[in-house]
Amino acid sequence: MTVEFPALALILLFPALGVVFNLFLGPRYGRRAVNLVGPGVIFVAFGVATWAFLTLSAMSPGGALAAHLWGWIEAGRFHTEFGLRLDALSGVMVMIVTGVGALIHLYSVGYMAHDEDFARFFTYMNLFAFSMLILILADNLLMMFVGWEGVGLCSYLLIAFWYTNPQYAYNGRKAFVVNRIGDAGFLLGIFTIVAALGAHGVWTLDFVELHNNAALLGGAAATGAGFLLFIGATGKSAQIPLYVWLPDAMVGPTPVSALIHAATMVTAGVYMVARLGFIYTMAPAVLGLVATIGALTALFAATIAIVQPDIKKVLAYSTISQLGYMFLGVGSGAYASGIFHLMTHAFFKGLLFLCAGSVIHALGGEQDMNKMGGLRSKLPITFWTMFVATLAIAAVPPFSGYFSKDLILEAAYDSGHSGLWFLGVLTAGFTSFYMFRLIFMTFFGESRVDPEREHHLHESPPVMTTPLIVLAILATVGGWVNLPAGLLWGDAFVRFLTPAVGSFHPIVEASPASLSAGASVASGLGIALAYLFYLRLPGIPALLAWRLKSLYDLLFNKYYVDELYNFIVTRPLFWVSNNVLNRAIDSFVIDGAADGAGLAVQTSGQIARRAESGNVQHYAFVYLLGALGIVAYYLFLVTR
Amino acid sequence: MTTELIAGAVKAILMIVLALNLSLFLLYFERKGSALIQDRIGSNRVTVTGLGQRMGMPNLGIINTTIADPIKMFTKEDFVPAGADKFLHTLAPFLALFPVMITFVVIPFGDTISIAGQRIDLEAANLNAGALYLLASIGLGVYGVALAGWSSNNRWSLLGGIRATAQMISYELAMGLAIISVIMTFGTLNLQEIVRGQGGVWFGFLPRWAIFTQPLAFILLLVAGAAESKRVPFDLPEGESELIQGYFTEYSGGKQAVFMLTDFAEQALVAMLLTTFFLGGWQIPWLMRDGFHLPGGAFIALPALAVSLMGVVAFLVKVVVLCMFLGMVRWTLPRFRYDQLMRLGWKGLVPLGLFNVMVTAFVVVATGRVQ
Amino acid sequence: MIPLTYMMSLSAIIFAIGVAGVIIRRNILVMFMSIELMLNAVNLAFIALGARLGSMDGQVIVFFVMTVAAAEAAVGLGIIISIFRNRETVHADDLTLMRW
Amino acid sequence: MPPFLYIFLGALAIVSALGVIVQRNPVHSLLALIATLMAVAILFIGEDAVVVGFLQIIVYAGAIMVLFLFVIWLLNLQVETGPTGHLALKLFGSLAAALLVTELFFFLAPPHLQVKFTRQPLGYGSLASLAGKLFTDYLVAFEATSVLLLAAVVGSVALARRLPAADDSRAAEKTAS
Repeated sequence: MTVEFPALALILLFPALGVVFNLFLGPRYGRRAVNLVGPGVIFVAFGVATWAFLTLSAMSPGGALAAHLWGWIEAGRFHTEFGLRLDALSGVMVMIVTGVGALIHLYSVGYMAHDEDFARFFTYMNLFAFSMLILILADNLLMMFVGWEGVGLCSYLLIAFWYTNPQYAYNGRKAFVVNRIGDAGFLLGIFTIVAALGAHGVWTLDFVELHNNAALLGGAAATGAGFLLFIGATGKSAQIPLYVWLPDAMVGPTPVSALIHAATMVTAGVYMVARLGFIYTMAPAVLGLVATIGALTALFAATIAIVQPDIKKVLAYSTISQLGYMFLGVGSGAYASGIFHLMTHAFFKGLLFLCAGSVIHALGGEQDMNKMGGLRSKLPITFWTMFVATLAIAAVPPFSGYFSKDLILEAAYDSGHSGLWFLGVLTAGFTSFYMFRLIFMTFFGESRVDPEREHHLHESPPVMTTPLIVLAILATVGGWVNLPAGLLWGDAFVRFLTPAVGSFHPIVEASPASLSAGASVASGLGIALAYLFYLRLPGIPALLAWRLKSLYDLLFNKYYVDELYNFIVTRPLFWVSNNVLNRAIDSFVIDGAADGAGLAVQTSGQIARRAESGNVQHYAFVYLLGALGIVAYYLFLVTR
Repeated sequence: MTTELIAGAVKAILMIVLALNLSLFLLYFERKGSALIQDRIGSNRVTVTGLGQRMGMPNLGIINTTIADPIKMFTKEDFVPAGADKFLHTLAPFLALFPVMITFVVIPFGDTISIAGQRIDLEAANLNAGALYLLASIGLGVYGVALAGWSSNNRWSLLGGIRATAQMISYELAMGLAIISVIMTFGTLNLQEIVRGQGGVWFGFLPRWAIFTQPLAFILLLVAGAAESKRVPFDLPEGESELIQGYFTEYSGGKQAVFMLTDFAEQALVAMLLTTFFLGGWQIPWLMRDGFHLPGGAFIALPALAVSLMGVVAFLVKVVVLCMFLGMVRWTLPRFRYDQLMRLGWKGLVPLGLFNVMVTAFVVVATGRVQ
Repeated sequence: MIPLTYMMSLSAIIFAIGVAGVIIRRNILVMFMSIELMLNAVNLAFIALGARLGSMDGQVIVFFVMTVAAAEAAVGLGIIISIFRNRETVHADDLTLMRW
Repeated sequence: MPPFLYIFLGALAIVSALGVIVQRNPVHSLLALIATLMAVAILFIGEDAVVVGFLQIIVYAGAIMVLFLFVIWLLNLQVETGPTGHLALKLFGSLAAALLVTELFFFLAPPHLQVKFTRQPLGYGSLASLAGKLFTDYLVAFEATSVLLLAAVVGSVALARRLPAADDSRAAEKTAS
């Protein structure tokens, strides 16, 4: 049942108004107006989204809200509308994006308080929110792609926000280029779907109609389309092999990392796979690939995170790792579980980034954990909220991460991927280890802070700590919406989502308790090891690094993936560009063609310009000859 | 057909003779009237062997102005200056006179009369688009003076010609607007019907003359007409103190006489236009086809032919009075400066005329007199 | 009524004379006058056809042509005056600034 | 319209039109043009276009041509002397115009020119019928024309305005103060 709900457009309208205001009037009206409007529009959008979500909740399961705004593309029999659709899946996403987004916008007011380019910052942030909401609310694949590209653009703009630093600008470009590779896959996937369905006379990209006609697609086309779309997802959601941009994206302002590179944009891939679950269900091979890639990425990124000294890099690899979990979940066919983890991850990872931002802010820009330590008493709110987030990500019950991660691991095992389940458990151990390593290195032990910076240490202003506290509460209780079956309200979240994404069909029956115990043991081991290494026996890490130097270097240098890509892709590309494209094709063929065309035009112009005597009467005479010709034509050829 | 042609020719000749005689009268009035106003004696020399004095009449100079002057002029040398465009120099006076003379044919000078069973309209040509014809022929009057000034190969002449042209073009606009107001009031272009429309009375005593409904248009036409006929205070094109004689400085003899005739004919024409459009033409207050219906209720019966002839006489009286009024204006007011003239025309009369047309249109629509 | 062919032929002749004037006269003012001749020839054709078709549309179009001609004359003569002011000539073959 | 009138007016129009293009003196050309306009205007009236005919005299002959006359005076145009310009152009131009009129004659002869004659409605050519058309079917065009005229007024004033030289105006200001 779909109900027309035009107010959905308001969710998009307010961020768009924010963009217009901040872009054109922001610099004129100054910081106070921008600080009011920038976050304000997102809060209003959150209000509208809440209204829409409550309306949706009141409907029977499987209901949806829709706003058909206007027709967009009409090409032959193919047509696409500019329409919005809010079902359970996009409802949850909209709530996350506007809710967490609003908190992070609020936090940004404090974080960017000393930056001159505040208007530009909020322009980009609002534009991001607008694009992300288009991506989520789109009722067809093409519009989703618009949002998909929009968030990519905003990501680029915000990574390279401090563009005067060449390295930052380079990193922004890298993110953009890597994303473009994924986007090409996405676009090819759309083409595949259009072509495959068009062959059966169905010309649509509308999600509902796609769902209804999915059976026409056939296994091969579904596999192809699913695979190509998943390439897009690996780009946007930083999975192997296109994850390399995300760690570098950390050069952007920390609220950006929290909003775009942790909570929302990078989860777009997961959302897309869940949204097109009906296609992936028809292509088990691709689904298996998704799960495998997810599990591998999770473990891979977690191992790198262990040795990183930069607090934001650790969180970046952690994000990659957690995204891997989500893909493991949706790849196992448990879309709702993946989305559940997406939600809890948005809470605790957004919080972690904001806390890290608070620490960095307090330390005046310092990001190296080797120069932190003992900050617990100086930054009490930051410490406690970050501790809560760490407990959540380390899957300590009853914090939110426990429920969602458990659900994913259970789904992985139940869908027959016991190997992947093991990888997941292993990752859980690594996760607790590196997160507690981060906590211990930052907040416990001796202070290694520069004496100079020690003086300026201060807790962040309320405008920054308020979002921290709210998110800490969410990170704690956010998981309770989906308790193990049979406990209180049970798996309410999964039941809510099931009509939108389909239910999970386990292949292997396993006892949830034993699986959960396995993961918990791994987490506990991780925490214990971290405690041992970084509080009890601080010498051990250095000793290990020395004894296992090659392994340490491998991890420290992120498995040399950047170098590998550089060697395999970038350098040959440069060589071909320079030697073949530049010297041979551009200089010779294209320049030759352009010069030749120019020369031809010039020469013929030299000849033809003799006709331009400048005397009007000559022109009039020629005109008269033309008129004579026309009259003669009619006289002799037409009327005859 | 034949009788119509004959009647038309007779009427046309009648009208032209009337115009020429009026011109002669005006010439006389110009001389003696101005002398009266300026406390002079005026022309008084020529007598035919003292005829008048012998008959005991004071010498009014009427022979001077009506006979001796024309004879003198037409017998003088017709001089064409060196370097002048001879063809145009000769053509110009007639180009000036012609449009004025042909305009007279649409002026109705009397009601329809019946002679020998034939109904004859006392108007040389009863055109349905009479008012348009009027405007067209008046518009053509520019060329005579313009070409006279240009073809004389004389700076004063050229200046006079330019002044005359600009002045006539400017005031033609105000004139047209005034006439359009009247046309809108009566809803016809036919001058005879406009005059008929002014028959009858309002409130039992006030004649339905257009001067009472369109007073502003009357003033506009009076001023614009005076300017159009290049009369004082609008005589800049021939201002003696500045331009010798303006555009006809280089004219002599018969051609100059033609220009002077044109001047007086124009004056007569303006008077006729004012009479026709605003003063009821040949209408006499309270006189109907069967006789006088006086306001008090008294009735004096008259034969139809007498009524018609009285109409003709009334028309003539009105015209003559207006002519004399214009002549008096000539000898009482000083001359405008050129910029004042232009300002009056473009910033005074034209906006007023437009305003008048607008108000008239509004009233006409409001009273529901639109088909 | 005069046969239509005669009226149209008269119109064609006047039009052709106008065309010839534009081409052979070097004085732009006279060229302008020739253009007016052409406009009038076309007007005559409109009037003649309208009278035979019993349609007022021809006359209405002539009305518009005259209005546009008035506007054209005002602007065109303004242009000629400013050309003369700058170049001291009104001869089309002297005004060849747009030459190659 | 009686045939003799058509012949007379047609001959007058053609002769004076030729006069426009052969007279060496621009003022004579202009007079010839006025004569053509008058002849054509009377042809209009003969073709039952009374109002338009008179308008042609009032507007064209009475106003626009005066404008031409003014410009001729303003530019102080003299009689053109001697054969000038491109003689070849003149020759071929005349030939082409003659060819054009020949072609048009073929077109306007009966086999090509076929018109379905219709009776003229009552009041054809009167001011009322013209105004009726103008203010109903052609209202938009009518309003647009008024805007065009306004634009032409502004445009011609702007064109003909003599811009005071910067130095002169400054000097004038000085003397004024």
